[in-house]
Amino acid sequence: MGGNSNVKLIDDNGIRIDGRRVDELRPIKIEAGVLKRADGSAYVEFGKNKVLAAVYGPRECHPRHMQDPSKAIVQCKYNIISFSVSDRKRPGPDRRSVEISKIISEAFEHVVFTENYPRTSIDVYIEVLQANAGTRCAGLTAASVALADAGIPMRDLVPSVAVGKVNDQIVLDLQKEEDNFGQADLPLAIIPRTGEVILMQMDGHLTKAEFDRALEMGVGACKKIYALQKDALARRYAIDKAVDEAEEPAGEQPAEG
Amino acid sequence: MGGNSNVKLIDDNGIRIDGRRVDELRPIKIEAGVLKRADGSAYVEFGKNKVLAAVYGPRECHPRHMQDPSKAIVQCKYNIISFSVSDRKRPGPDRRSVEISKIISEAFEHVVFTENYPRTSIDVYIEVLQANAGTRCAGLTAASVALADAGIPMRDLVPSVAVGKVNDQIVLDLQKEEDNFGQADLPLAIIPRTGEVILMQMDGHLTKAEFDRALEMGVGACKKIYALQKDALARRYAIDKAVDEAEEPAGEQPAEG
Amino acid sequence: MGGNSNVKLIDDNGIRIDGRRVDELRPIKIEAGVLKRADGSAYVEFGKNKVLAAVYGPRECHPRHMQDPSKAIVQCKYNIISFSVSDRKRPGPDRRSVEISKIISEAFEHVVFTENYPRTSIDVYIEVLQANAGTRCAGLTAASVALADAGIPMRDLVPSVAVGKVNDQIVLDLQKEEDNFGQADLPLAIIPRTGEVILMQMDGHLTKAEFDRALEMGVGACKKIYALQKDALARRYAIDKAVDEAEEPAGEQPAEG
Amino acid sequence: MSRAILSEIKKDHIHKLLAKGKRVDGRAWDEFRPISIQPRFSDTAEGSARVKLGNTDVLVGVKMAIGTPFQDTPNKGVLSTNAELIPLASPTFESGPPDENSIELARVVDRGIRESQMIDLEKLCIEPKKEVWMLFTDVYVLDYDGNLFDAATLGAVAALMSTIVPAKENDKGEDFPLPINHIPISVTAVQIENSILVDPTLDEEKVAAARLTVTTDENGDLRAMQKGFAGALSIDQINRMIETSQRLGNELRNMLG
Amino acid sequence: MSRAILSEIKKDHIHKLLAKGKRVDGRAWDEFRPISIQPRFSDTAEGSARVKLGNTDVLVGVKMAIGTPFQDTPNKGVLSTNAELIPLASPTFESGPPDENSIELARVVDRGIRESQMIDLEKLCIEPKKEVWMLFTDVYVLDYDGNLFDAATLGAVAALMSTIVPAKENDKGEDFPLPINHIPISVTAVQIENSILVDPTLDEEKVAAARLTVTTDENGDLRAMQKGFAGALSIDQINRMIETSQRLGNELRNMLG
Amino acid sequence: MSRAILSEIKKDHIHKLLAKGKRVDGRAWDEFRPISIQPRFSDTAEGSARVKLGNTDVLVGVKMAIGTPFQDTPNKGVLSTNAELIPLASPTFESGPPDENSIELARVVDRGIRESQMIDLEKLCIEPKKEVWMLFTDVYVLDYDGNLFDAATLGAVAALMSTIVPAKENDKGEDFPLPINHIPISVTAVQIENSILVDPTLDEEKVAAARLTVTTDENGDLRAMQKGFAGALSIDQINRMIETSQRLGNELRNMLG
Repeated sequence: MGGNSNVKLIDDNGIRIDGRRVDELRPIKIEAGVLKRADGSAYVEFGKNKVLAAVYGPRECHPRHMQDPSKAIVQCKYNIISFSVSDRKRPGPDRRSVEISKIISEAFEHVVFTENYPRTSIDVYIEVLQANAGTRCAGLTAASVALADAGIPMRDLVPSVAVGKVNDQIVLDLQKEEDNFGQADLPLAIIPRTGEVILMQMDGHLTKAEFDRALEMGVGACKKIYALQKDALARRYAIDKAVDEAEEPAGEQPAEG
Repeated sequence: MGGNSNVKLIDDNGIRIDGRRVDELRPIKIEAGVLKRADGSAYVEFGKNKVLAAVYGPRECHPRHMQDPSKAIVQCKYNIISFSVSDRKRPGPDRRSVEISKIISEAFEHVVFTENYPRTSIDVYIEVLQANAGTRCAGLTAASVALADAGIPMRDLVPSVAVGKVNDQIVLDLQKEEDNFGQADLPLAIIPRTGEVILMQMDGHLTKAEFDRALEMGVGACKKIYALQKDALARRYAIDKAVDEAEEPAGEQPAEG
Repeated sequence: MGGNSNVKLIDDNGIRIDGRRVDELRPIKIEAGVLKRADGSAYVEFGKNKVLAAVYGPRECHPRHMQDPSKAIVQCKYNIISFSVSDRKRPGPDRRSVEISKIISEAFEHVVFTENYPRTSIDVYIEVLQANAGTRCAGLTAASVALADAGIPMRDLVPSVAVGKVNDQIVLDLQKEEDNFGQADLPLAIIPRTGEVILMQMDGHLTKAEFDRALEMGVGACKKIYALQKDALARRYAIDKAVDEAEEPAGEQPAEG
Repeated sequence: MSRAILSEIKKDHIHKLLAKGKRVDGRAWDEFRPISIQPRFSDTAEGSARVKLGNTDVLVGVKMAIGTPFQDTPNKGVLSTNAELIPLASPTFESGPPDENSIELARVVDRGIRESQMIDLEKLCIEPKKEVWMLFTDVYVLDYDGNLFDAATLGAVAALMSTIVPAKENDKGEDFPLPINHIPISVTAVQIENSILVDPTLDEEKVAAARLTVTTDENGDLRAMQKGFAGALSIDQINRMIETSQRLGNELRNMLG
Repeated sequence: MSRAILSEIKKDHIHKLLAKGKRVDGRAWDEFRPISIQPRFSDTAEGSARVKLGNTDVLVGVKMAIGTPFQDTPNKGVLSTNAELIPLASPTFESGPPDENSIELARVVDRGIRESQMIDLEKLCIEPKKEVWMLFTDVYVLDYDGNLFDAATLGAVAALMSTIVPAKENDKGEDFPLPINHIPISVTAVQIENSILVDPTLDEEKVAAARLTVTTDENGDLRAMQKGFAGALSIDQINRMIETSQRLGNELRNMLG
Repeated sequence: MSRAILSEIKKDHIHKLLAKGKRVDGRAWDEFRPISIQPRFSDTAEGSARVKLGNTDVLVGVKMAIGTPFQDTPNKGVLSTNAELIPLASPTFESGPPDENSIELARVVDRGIRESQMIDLEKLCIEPKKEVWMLFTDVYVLDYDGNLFDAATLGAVAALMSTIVPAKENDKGEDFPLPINHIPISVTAVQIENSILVDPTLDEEKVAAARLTVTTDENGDLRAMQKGFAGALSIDQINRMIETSQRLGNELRNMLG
């Protein structure tokens, strides 16, 4: 977080530099089943973020000493490609990617019925093709759809979004400039059916009251993203001429609030 | 390739800077069985190139997951030592060495009767002690003799040479200055008994007609190198007081052409 | 070794810059059983050196291909932490640490009854928390106590000290300035019961006569350190209300010489 | 993946006690283990502290050097935080480059320090765009019994508070203490079934479903958070953990004087 | 080594069809799969293209930066090509640094671009000996169904053709398109028994004996070649492959406009 | 760990002969194997030598470059020594970065050269604090039959003695031979039961309990020592080994002319 910057990112009418209101998501696009080789896949755009996720497994766990005789392990690798950011990033994992991979892996360990597949590994790959703040949330959203596309039983889909603080206001789904000059960032992922939080990080400066407002805004937005996830899977199944199992059919614009 | 350089590398009489004609090989020296610890070995000089090759195996394949239950795998490691080139090269494989190791491994997979030794590895090490253009060809030529010296059954020995284009002429067996300022490079390795090509790369600029001429020149030169390979093995067996199995005894100067 | 430096490190009365005589050890503090998680541990100060040692094992040997079916292997890792030296050291092993780890491992292979624990590994970790010359000796001294604290049967404890040459005189237990500007360094470790040497390195410049004097001085000092090692273990067992097995009870100042 | 296995007996024991509202070591749910803070442990670091939370033992050192600032913060010093989970501290820690656990630890400690604006980085500018002070904070875990996040943050904060900028030896004027603006404190709690336990031991971490680390400043404002482990947290649980962190944070802050 | 195993049933199927002169997907032997070229996929790269050959899907980005030229080419820009076989694209791709397959791919693509003198590197010189433009071309494989060489070369060429040199934001005058001299196209064919198949699928690659990649320019001249796999090629087969590459190269070149 | 296993039969054979005061190859206990020294093996190095001790075969090259001196020795050239145990030389050598064995070898060779002040490093200063000559000595083991320390030291010394400083091509005046002050020679002996054997073969090393390398100068003074292997040495044995090194060192030194 850049801290208490003087850069004006919200105008007097409460409109952000990309035209959104403070509680408005960027345009979101979700597509399931976009790759042939992977067992499951999804493509997601959150504004200018472009993210691809693929799932392989359950398959033999490699290296062997990581096998768990009682359940599958979920191994997520989050990666950003070299030309997805302003200055070319040298290929390969950096410390940030390692941390994000770890917390996303933990989140999915909770939702996947890992006990169904002892000794195996479920491998989730997230590739950020173009980055514009909020990539871990877009990636998690995509990976969740890819897991469903792979037919892996889960407690629920996992929508994810970041809430932040900009010009002393709580705003939803920060884009790049807001992230650079903002005052706080709070990435979240929830289980919609229970409203529980399975991923949460925060950095910057929030009073407890601001946090409460941010959490509320984030949970609400996650429900909208959830509808788009289900819709993407519904379209995918429809294309496959399979039974449409989506509970609430929804268009590109979410059904709820 | 340096491209269309103006450096004059062939004089008006068709003589190159080291005194050779365009279709003439550098002086070649091949010696088999030069190391005690290795199962087979050979030392080769192509002009100022000095190359050592050693073979270990068939032996247990390590790492295990690379074992093939139906055949041996051939793992070649081509390496140039730190002081074999003008500027000290940091020890360890670079990208060029990795590529060369791969294509030489593939070439030997073809000629070795790998099906005789399931689950094993045949390890071929090529060390370039002094480099002067054409090291991969000298290395392959040496490794082939080392494989024979190790008693590993093969379809044939594999001679190798590079052909190039310099001052718009097709020339055989480029040395360093020709390689630096030349217009094309075409490393080749063939199976003499069938005339088939098992290694070929090319970079630079060749018309199809030039390529035809280069290929013809290279195949012819390979046959001369083949005779020297057999001669080296004959001398090695003679020293060992073993039956001389060389089909065509030949001196340092090749019998053919 | 800095070589024949003109820096005056011993005054005309034979007193060194830290007030010691040439044959005097720095104040030594040894404490056994300082860590909870490790199977055995010890903390040692040699003057300003602060060293921690921990032992894990005998435990399953990892990686497997290093298992010895006839005995345990002893794997020592000597490491200096980033802020233990003047300029921050990047974490991770450097070449010096790798060499020291190897020779300490070899020394302990001799004294541990490794044949009691086939196929296992006894892992010894030495962490230099603050360095002031002689860390390998302080580390070995600590590790030996940690092995005893772990209950691993040994032929003997192993005391260790370095002797050096400064201003053309043989001096015991070099501290940092003496090491930087000295003329020779001779780290030693012995088996007190037999007087045999199990670790010895030397660099610098010593005549044979100087070496003889240095070796004698080092062996004598090792016996003092040995008493402190036993004392530390005695105190540790006393605290544990266990039988005091120390043969010669000794205080912070050694009983001998 | 990130946590070792606990025996079933121990697990049962923890669960049975928790059902009665008790912890294995008799603490209240919101009680820290005995805390020891030993600043200035190291003579070779510009600042340091050894912190114990019960049996968890960490040593933190701060080294400073002069370097060039980042382009986007030309008038600010540079912070760098690293954590080493050395194998001396636990049988589950392995040698080698930082793994996901040590990277997460370092990044969470770093965010607490950075986002609270603990250090006045502008006062660490020597000449804008050219020379600034760089701070390297290295966390070494010496004995591992759970709750590394709080031990490491407390150690890092104490080490930074003890740091003297070595201006004199670098010809940059008089030495001065690091300019401190805020004192961030992290408090970590885990959720086990319906219980929340502050400052978990290793055994408690192993049975815990979810973990939340909350770093606050003197005003109780949130500066950094990190949710961990595979479990989910309800919003009520999150709120309770945050409030506990605000309350206990002040108590811990008082210990730092 | 470089190729995964194919089920016996699939192999038989391919062979039986080939005996009748047919391919599994119904193509003629010299027919490419449907080709899709999407230039300017990425906003964050100076140039980019996503290319599909049937189910094979690659994304190529070009980033530019200002750097110093190589000593022996003081007035030329610098080319660098890298390929990433990310595990998202195939169950046989592993995380980690480039292996021999990705290195070979990058080097073959690089040679095609470099040796065809596609880019006028002298126009990328800003100040001789001091400042030149550096071009980083990164190939990411997103979905792997064979013939990466042609997909990657086509993607790299399309990405470079779409590249705008970011002169303005670097204070080097007005932006300008990358100066293009030639358009290299690679065409790869495999040999299976007596058949030659252009643009092989992954299954076809798995049963193929030998592979040849031929990169030509607008004049049909040869610019780069790479023979691969363990099989041997007759001179007739090589000639047929070259002629096919010349013919199809022109068709593909037209698709690039 | 550092030494491979020897068959029981060979071991018995060695022991039985030793009981009669004999060695397998008929040498006296203090006799070296036939020594061959071939200086100037390489055209591409500034200095080089190939040295054989019986079947042990090492190639050493010296490359020079201009660089900046270390801060604490602003008027001295820089020495750097590296050793490569390439897999060509032995079935027990593996590809990859230097392991503990090659690091120990390099460091022992380096200490012999450095501590004997063999090279007049002040004459390698071009401009104090700014430019000095850097010497890179690379030891490659080509065939491994024991006693690498002596072969490598002899090779390094011979290579350095043959080195011509390439001043002219670097515009630093006329070329000149490396300024040599002293000629260090290392002599290694092993202890097997009560025997001491100089210049051990690989088989002798495998049965040996302890090893001592002693490097002396022309005056017989000690410059470096390294004790190795897990055995213990009595002070008498150490003295005998040192005296042998002094005596044989002079013989070997004469071979270098």
